[in-house]
Amino acid sequence: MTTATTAPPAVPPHLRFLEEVSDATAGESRLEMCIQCGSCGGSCPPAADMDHSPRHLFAMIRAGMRDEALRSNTPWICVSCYHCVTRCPQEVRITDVMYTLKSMAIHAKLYEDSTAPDFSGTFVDMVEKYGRSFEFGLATRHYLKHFPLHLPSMASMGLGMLTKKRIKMKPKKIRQMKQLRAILDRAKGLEDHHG
Amino acid sequence: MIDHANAPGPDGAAKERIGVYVCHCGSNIAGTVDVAEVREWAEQRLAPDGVVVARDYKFMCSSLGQELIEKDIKEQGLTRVVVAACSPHLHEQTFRTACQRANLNPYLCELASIREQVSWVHSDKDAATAKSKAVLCGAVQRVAHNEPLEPLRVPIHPATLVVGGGIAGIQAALELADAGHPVYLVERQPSIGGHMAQFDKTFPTLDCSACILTPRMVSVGTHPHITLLTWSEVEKVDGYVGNFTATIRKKARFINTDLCTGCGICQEKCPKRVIDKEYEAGLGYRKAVYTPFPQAVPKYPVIDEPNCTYFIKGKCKACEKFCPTDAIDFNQEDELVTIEVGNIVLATGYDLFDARRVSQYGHGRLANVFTSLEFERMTNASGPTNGKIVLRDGRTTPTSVGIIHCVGSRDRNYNNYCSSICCMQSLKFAHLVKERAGATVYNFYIDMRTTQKDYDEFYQKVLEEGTLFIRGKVAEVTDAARQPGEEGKLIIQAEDTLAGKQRRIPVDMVILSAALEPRHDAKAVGKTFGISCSVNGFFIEKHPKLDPVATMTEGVFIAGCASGPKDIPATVSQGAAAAARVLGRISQGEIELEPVRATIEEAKCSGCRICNDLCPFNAITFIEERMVTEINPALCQGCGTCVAACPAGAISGSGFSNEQILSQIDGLLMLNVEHAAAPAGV
Amino acid sequence: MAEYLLYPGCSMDSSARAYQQSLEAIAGPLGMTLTEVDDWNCCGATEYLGISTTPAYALIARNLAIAAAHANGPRTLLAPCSACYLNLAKADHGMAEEPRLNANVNEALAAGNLHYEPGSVDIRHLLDVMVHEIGLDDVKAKVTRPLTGLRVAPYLGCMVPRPDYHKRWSDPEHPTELDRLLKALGAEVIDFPLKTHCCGGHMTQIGPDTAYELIRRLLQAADQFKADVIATLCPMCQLNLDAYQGATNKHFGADFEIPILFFTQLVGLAFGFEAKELGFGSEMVKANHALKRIGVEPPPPTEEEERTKRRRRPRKDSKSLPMPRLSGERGAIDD
Amino acid sequence: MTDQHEGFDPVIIGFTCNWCSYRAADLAGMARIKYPPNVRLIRLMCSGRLDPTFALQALAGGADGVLITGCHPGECHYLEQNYKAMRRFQLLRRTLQQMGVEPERVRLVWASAAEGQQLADAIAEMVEEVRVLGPLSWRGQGNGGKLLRPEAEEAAEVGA
Repeated sequence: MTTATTAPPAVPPHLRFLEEVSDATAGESRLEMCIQCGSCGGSCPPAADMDHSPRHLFAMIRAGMRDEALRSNTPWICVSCYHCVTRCPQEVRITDVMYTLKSMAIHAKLYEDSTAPDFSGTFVDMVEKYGRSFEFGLATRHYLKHFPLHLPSMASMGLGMLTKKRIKMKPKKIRQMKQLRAILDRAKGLEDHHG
Repeated sequence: MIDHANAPGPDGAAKERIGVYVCHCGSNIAGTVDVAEVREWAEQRLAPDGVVVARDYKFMCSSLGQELIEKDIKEQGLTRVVVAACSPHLHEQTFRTACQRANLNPYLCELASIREQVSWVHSDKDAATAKSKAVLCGAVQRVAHNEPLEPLRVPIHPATLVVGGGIAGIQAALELADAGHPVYLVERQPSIGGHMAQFDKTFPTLDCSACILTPRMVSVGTHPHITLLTWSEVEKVDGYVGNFTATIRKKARFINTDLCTGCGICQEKCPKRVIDKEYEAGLGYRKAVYTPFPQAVPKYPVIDEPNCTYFIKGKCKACEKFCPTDAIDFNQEDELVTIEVGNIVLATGYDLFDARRVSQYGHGRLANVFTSLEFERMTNASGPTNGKIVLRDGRTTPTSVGIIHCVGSRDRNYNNYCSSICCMQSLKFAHLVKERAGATVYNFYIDMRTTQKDYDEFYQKVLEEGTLFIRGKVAEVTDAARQPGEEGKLIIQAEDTLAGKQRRIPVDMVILSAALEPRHDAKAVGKTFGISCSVNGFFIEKHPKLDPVATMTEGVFIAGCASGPKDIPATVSQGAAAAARVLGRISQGEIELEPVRATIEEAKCSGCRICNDLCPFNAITFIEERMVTEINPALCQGCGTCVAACPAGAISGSGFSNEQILSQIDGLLMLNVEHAAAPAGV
Repeated sequence: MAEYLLYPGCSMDSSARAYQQSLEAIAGPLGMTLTEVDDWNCCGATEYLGISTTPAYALIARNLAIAAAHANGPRTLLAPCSACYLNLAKADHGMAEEPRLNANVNEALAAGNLHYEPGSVDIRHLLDVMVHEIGLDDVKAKVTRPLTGLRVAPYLGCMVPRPDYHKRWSDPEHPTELDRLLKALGAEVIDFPLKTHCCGGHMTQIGPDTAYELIRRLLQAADQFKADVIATLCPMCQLNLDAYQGATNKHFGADFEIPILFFTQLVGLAFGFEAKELGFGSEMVKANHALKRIGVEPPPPTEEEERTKRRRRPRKDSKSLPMPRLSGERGAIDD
Repeated sequence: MTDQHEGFDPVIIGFTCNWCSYRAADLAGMARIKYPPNVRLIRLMCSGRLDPTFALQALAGGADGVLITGCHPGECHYLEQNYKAMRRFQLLRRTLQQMGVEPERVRLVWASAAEGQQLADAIAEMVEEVRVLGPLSWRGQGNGGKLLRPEAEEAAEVGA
């Protein structure tokens, strides 16, 4: 075996970001298949509040604009409604790509508004502590921190929810908390870290 | 060691003198396979197997490459030739012809495919080179057992069957008939004309579709060489190129065409109104007895049995009462007609994509969403609205219209391919809306594809007229108003990808440029004619570039949208091209067929009859008196199933004999056997 | 009696108590026996997946593993909550499709002595089971108090019909299952154009202004089509549309007052249960008016209603052009 | 198990029909679809031509697996001959099992002329499976390709 094998064509470093995002996405992202038709941006219910439409964000990823892409609020505004996924003519797994971008942004510490990451973080903390989510504790903690001004208007709603017994004051814990933690700990160890 | 078929005899020389030619195919092969090494290896290692010459050359298929072979045959006395190059489906004929020129029987030449099966599908150079050696060795072992064969010659019947009476079929039929040959034109609908008869204007010249089509339809109807079979379908095709027998079902029309004058009184008197899903694309009505449109060819109507009141309730017969020539015949039955033809042209066209499948566009749910064919009928002066552009209420003129491109095309949820006509068709719609309704027009497109003659000029014209173009695939069409000004409108929501904003555009009417799809029964039709469909469901051409109207099945040609979406100019060209191919055959008078046939050695036949039931072409018969089986070479198609089944080895297949295949297997494995036998560490 | 494993999800015993209560009430008449998955944990909603992949999938897969291990248990895992349903289905599908994910998740599960073979449980949403398995004939047979005169907007939200891994719904955009179920109960079902649009999801928590807009769209469309109530099948949708309706009104200066009910509550009413047995009273936007409509003769339509009715369904005249027909049955588009 | 066969590169002989699967292989080439180089193809006119002896000869001659391909059922160029191939394939597998050879070494795949990708995928999958099975033990027993001739002859008897 002396014949020199041809080396794979070198990818310009700034283009590796696309591969990085694709690779970190569960399953096949098909991000490279995007034809920039905009059916995602057209479908997206909260598009008006996004820094970039999903289509625009994908163009940035392709252009290797790593920092700008990870600073975008777009993935955090995504409501996981899957409208774009079912309509995408190229079957790009847009929702999953958004999940990937969120976790990459958390690792890269580039996303500046902490509201959404905090919410996810608080939610996950709670699940890791109790095994169940606990809406009341979550919402209060979150609103106190990020939307204190909204609290008064929320108070009457909260009270109503409380009197209608739709809010539990105490979290419910699962029995096998130890087992769940062991599973999650090992899963975290298996996670490939990016950024 | 394996048993070398062509091993040297006692005199030290192999029985056959084999020449080996390894093609570089530019860098197509040489980029991945070390051709010099393969050549050298063949020269040395395969010398005991009879290889006396081995060469490599940049393009073996070039005339210089072929001359190389011819020269060696003559000067070196080659008795067998192996060319390691591309697929035999591409150049087998080329090299066989070269051999023939040098007076070597063409069937003594073998191709080893080291391009399609090696260099194009593998990237590791060592592995590709090793595999090339194996493939070459297989061919060398095999060729030693090839026998000289003579091609079979069969006569070509001068008549042609054309299936489908759209513009492709009409064109093909007229070309053939004008050349003086008999044509049978079979059409499933009551009239010929196809989709083109439904249109009002044709892009980019905007000439009237009916004005250019109907004269051709009339020519077909009156041509002395054309037998027109409408309201008919081909049920069965037997035989092979030059000698097909087709069975055609002429569906009962319930009209005696010998008596009918086409006066139209029956249609007038028929009390049953039916939504016309075919010709009017669901936008208009017809009667239960009808001709699809006034200029129909032939002029005779048909009675639509499932919708006819007489057939449903047992009474009515209004048509019969009023027919002045007593041409109505409720007792008519389907008729089977058998015809003999030499060639077949399939011009079966396309179906329009069912736009209801893209439910977010609301067709079928939102009244003022129309498909392209509905809109074509609307703009047609003889259509349900007399050419007026109106909303579904039949009276209101829209003030704003959205036209959506790529509905069901370029979309993996439906069809991957580009339907090729939608951009131009949508531009035509934009123009017509502007011209006739004066409405504001929005065209939503992904990419604008206006590639043919005068097409982009038409785009320029539509731009000039003030149509607003939005680059973005529409996300949804909804009647849920969100902002002021949206109430009572259809709102088209899309990302304007050039402005980088999600937009909601309220309009009165939406037109969906739906995809062109293969006929729903294309697969079954393909099976009837022995041809296959590609992944997207259209018929496969023999070669997409070099042989676009032929198929893998000799004598069966395709034209028009049956092989993929096409505009009218391309469709017409294909109809003419298919006719030209058939005319070539007819003028030759006969055709050479591959002599791949089964033959039986009577002395070896034990009369076990195992093979008797295996042949679907009835080429095998058992001779009771002699208790042996016989094979009719004219009927045999050469599949080889009986060869494989014969326990006595009495049947052999020319071109694919047991000896050839077994030697090829040994050849393919020769390198491995040597490796296995070699001491470890090598 | 058909047996089902139930994955209730965290909301069912708190914010979506009415869903739980009404489901328990109608399970018997529908012949469903429900067994709760033992010691189930939260599915992670839409949050965990955005933090890290493997732990998010492992969290979900623990439930799947436990469900699959239920001794002689039924194979169907029923999820009434949309987000739970999607997450369970997503994990099962992802593990089946992606060997690397499957290996990682199972390695994590092994730390808790669990294992899950993708495909070993059949994950179904409650509506799917009611319409496609129990069937509308059986539902119809149990109706003792038809919801005649009640105009209902069928609202499925996003996560049940999309992404439909197993092609269980008639359409990802305009599925007809909920419409048909509600019609079987005797309700008047509007063709709700936003039936699978988003309720705002977690945006009520992280970007309330964004959420209010999405909520407004839904309320506005229901109002435009004169719906008395919106029927939903997801705790999150119900919570957002119901609990945040006041805040949305305030934000836009609007005055929507549309009760948001779980479809099971409507099924319960049609089956003859009393309102309090079905969790009524816990909704923030009172359903009293809607309740009064049922059981009493519908009042004669007012002139105004007549007029709007005429406007909605214009009479066919000779000039109008035929409409292409839509097939009501799932999957099929035929003529 | 797998470790034991590390570095083992199986050889697979593939039989294709002239009309569908050989064209699928051509298509894979034209589309530059990559698959492992372990397979070597032989063109027959039809899968119905496949004499089980061919497969036995290949295995005895050093192949580790045999891939039989043809048109999809119902799409045979010769109408129905691939059904005969299917029948013979089943007999072949049974025969191999009786001879102590893993029947997984022989595989039947339908590929239309349009299915270049599917054929390439099937080849890749088979190569991996045969790699796991390891080298066919017959080969080591010496006697080259002669070993199985008598049985091969017998197998041919059940051909039809």
